[in-house]
Amino acid sequence: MTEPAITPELIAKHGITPDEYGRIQSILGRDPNFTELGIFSVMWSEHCSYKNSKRELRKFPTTGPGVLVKAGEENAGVIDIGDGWAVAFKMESHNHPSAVEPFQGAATGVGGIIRDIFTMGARPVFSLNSLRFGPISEKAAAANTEPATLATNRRLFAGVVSGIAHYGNCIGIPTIGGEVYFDESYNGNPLVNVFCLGVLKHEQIARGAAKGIGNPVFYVGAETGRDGLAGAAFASRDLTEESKEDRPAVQVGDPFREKLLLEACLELLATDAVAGIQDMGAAGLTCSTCETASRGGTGVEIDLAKVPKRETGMTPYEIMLSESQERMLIIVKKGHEQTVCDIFEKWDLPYAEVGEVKDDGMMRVLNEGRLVAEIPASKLADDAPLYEREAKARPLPAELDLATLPEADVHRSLLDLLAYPSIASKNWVYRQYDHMVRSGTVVLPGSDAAVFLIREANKIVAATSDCNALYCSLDPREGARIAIAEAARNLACSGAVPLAVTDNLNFGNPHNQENFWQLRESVEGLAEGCRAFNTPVTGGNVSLYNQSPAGAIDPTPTVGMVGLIADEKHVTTSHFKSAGDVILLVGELGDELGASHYLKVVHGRKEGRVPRMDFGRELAVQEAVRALISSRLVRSAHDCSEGGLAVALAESCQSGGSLLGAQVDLGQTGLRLDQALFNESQSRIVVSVTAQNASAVQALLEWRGVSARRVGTVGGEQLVIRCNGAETAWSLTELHGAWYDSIAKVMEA
Amino acid sequence: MKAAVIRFPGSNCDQDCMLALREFGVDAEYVWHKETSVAAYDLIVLPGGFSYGDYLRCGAIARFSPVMRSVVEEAAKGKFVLGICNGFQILCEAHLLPGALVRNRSLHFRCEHLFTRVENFTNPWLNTAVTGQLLNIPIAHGEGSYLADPETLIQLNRNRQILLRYCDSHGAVTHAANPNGSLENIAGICNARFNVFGLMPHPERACDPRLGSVDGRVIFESILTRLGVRKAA
Amino acid sequence: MKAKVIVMPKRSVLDPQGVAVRDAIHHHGVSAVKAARVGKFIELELDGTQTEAQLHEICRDLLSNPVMEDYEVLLEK
Amino acid sequence: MKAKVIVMPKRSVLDPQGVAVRDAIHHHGVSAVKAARVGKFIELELDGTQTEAQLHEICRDLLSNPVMEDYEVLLEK
Ligand SMILES: Nc1ncnc2c1ncn2[C@@H]1O[C@H](COP(=O)(O)OP(=O)(O)O)[C@@H](O)[C@H]1O
Ligand SMILES: [Mg+2]
Repeated sequence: MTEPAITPELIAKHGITPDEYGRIQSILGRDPNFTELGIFSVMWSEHCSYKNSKRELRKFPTTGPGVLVKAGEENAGVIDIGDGWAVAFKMESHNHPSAVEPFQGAATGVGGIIRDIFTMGARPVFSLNSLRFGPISEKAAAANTEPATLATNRRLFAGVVSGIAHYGNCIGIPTIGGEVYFDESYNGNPLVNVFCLGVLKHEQIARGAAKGIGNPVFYVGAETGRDGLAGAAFASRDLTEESKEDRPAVQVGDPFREKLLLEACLELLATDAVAGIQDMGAAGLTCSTCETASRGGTGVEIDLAKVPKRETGMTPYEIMLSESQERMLIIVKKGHEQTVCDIFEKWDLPYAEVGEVKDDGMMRVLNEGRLVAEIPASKLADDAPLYEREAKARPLPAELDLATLPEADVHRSLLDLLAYPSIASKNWVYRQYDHMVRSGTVVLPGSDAAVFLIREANKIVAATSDCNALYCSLDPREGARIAIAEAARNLACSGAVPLAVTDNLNFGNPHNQENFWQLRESVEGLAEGCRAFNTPVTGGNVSLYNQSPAGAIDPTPTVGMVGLIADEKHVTTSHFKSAGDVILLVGELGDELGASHYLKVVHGRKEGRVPRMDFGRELAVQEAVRALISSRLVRSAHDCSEGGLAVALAESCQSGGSLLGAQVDLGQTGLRLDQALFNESQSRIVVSVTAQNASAVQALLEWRGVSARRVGTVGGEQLVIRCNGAETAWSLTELHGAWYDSIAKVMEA
Repeated sequence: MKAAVIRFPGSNCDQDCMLALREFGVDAEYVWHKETSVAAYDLIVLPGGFSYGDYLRCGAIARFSPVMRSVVEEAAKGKFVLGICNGFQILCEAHLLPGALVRNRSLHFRCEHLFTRVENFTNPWLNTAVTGQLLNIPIAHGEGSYLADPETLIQLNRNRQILLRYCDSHGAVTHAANPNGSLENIAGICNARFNVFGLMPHPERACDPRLGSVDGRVIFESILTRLGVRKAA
Repeated sequence: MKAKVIVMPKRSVLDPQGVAVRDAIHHHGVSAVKAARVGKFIELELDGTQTEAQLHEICRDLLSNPVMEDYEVLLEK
Repeated sequence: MKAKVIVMPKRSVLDPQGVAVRDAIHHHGVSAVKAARVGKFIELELDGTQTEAQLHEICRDLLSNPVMEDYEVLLEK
């Protein structure tokens, strides 16, 4: 078979710039052949090389006493949780594949992140998912939105949720939490970020390095097909109408195969046979061979003829660039080959010895003995060009002028907010996920953070994912700072101490100067937050080029945060527990309406100054609530986020098994009523305590210098809020009717 | 007394079942589906999950696993066999239980805590419960809608082989309380000899108080009582 | 040589998928579709050494479940 | 009047279900089956007022996913 000649057009088609091509020539000391060109193009894509974002990522704090494996070192970071146990966790995006084929795109995203975790030697124990779509209902969309756009968004949403359910449920890893937001900016470009956490003993950490000259290299798992050809390159381009024609980019996930692969790999890792292990994710065989060689400071030689294939007549180019799912590369200690064969036979999985670790630092690819590619591995893996893109600041929005804002009816407004899909209960989503398998989910989805009992380690961890992209679109730095603070706050409300962070940076095309500025501001904001909360970043993912013809998405730096709960008695949920309990607002009453969901949902305005985040005050509030929880004084804790205090109260009335009303009196506030109820000032937590403990709790908070006020009591068939002498009441059925089935009503119509 | 938890490729509640059994002090072992005999065990548990990825039909392929021949033989001898969720589906496919489990009426997978009502306690599986007792046990399935022809249904009712029905929190067996479209809200049934029991809810997920309910215990307590390893309360 | 196997839900059995498909078609504005039923189509590639009895056995025992489904098998040379 | 629609995974797309079915058939002792692919069979009952274009539109937009599947439609009077 003759390969295409290397022409400037072919080079451009591979997304390689003339400068980059020059760099390739100097690395090789010659022109690359077609296969080599393909290899460089995927390894030097943004998705694999982070060439546009790496300089920014260096700003994250990545070290700390508990960090066992740092960000970027391996497939996922590893954090100590005590008693010789550790957790590995990471977040990964599958935005573009999900835009083209939502079910399989989301499913393979879940499969990919799970492989990242068990590659580390960890047993995956739970997942989260963070999703963004365009609006799904007429009511929640801009006035001129086409019905077809809404229908597409619903189809994407339904497809993504069932894809995640399909993969996660089948493989038996519970999906215990997440977030879903809807906004016009995601029309045509949904975000699908998936998170997985696994548990392991310190000594079980597996490495993705090709160590030991002469060690055999094994390919295990599913056969290679033409699917997902060059998906990494695909994820590093803007989405266009033609993307739908990018048929080969569709990969089909097989969670059943992955379950077998997971069990077989963990069984194998428990033996002494493995020198290194690496999953084949983006850029498949290419990425796994050159990265293991680069990490090991060695070379790897493989023969493509030995690779198990699903289709006939595949070229070396296709085999090297295929992104078929459910495959791994394993460097086996010489003499232990039989162990590998026995275990993979037992699990009925394909495997093959495809090559050997060499001492010359080359990634050498043969096909039936004939040389098809030869590239210095470390140069390919680590010497991609790095760019400092031009940034142009967008002016920060002015403070909202309340005089321009008509005061809406607060009764109606709260119901509208509760029914708004971003705020409404997500039960339609998480009911489709098996969130209880593995018998560890102590706090089910629906509270502030998910809480999971890791039985192997006898540890209780809490996890959450957060990002208010509306804030980020107006002020990316402050929005990112708030994302970290909110994640930490959600953990605090659950009784947990934050440990570490993983992030997923979703932005538009970095060649656009404003987009790049958003990325940089967000990274710096996240970094500030991580330092404030002492939570190093252990890894994450960058997804750029999130644009549709209408423009870039709102900047969305999603944060996944993991914390530890010291004692099972500290596990706390967000819903009220019994009538007669006293409700306290920890933190200020607040007054910032800028960038709020009230403005967006009720007034159709995405504007105003983003609430200020004062880390000192935030930490004081979180620590105070955690201290109260440790003293077992708190019956429920729920932070104020989208929709402010009124939404937080309404959620606490109904997120438990049964409905419980509340009588609230805010007194004379000096604020407008809508401002008092719906402002989104930060650092506020609604807690309920027994009547008996109320004064003691207030005294404790005062002693800690944290402002708090007694705002009411739990009980009754209504939520009643008195403020500035006016009284507004909502029946529980009314609140529940707005909030609970809002998404189901839209999706099942 | 020894119990076996069968592991099919794709089983994923095997560890949860093992955990529950061991909590009760049962001597339990995993048995790989390629094994050919379960004669050594007194209680055989087919756990939930997605055996063979649920490809084709839930349980359709697992039914032909080597171990199933022995399970069928032992069941015929009167050994106790418990099938949970995917295990229930496999038992139906293997004709150890009548009927079939089909796609939920909503077409969605559903995972949540639900109530079921004990319909009959004079059997090995619920002898420590009382008729009418409500059990809060979670479900998690996409294909749990029980289906059988009218004669089978009459038989099941006449012999009191229907052990559990979905109900609301007051015990009413209503349409609204039916999560999947099962005939007559059926959540669990026995064979005519009462030694084979299949149910869609996951009792193994309702044994630890930290998980919100311990109502699943009654099933394990009952069968262990019947097997004489646990004294009746 | 090929065998094509069609597995359909029995008439007496409610087919929620079929109902959903019909409703979606109506939503789409095509009212000519009065009913829809959804089953499986399985294509088997054969080397010719099978017997007809074997084929039926596979269809009856594995590819369909007689409690809820009927099958039809077509042999193509 | 009826339309029968066959929706099959494209040749190049992984069909894990087909692989599982083939393996199960082999376990069953029938080695004559070299490969299996599993798709959908949809039967539509029509009142005759539809156009051919409508039928194809339904097949393309609702019944199949053109990114991964091909369809075939047969009209029966
Ligand atoms: N995609 C999802 N998958 C699983 N659970 C979800 C998902 N989206 C939201 N949830 C759950 O719903 C609850 C409310 O979510 P959210 O409104 O984002 O909470 P918060 O504002 O406290 O961060 C949380 O328990 C969350 O885990
Ligand atoms: Mg919260």
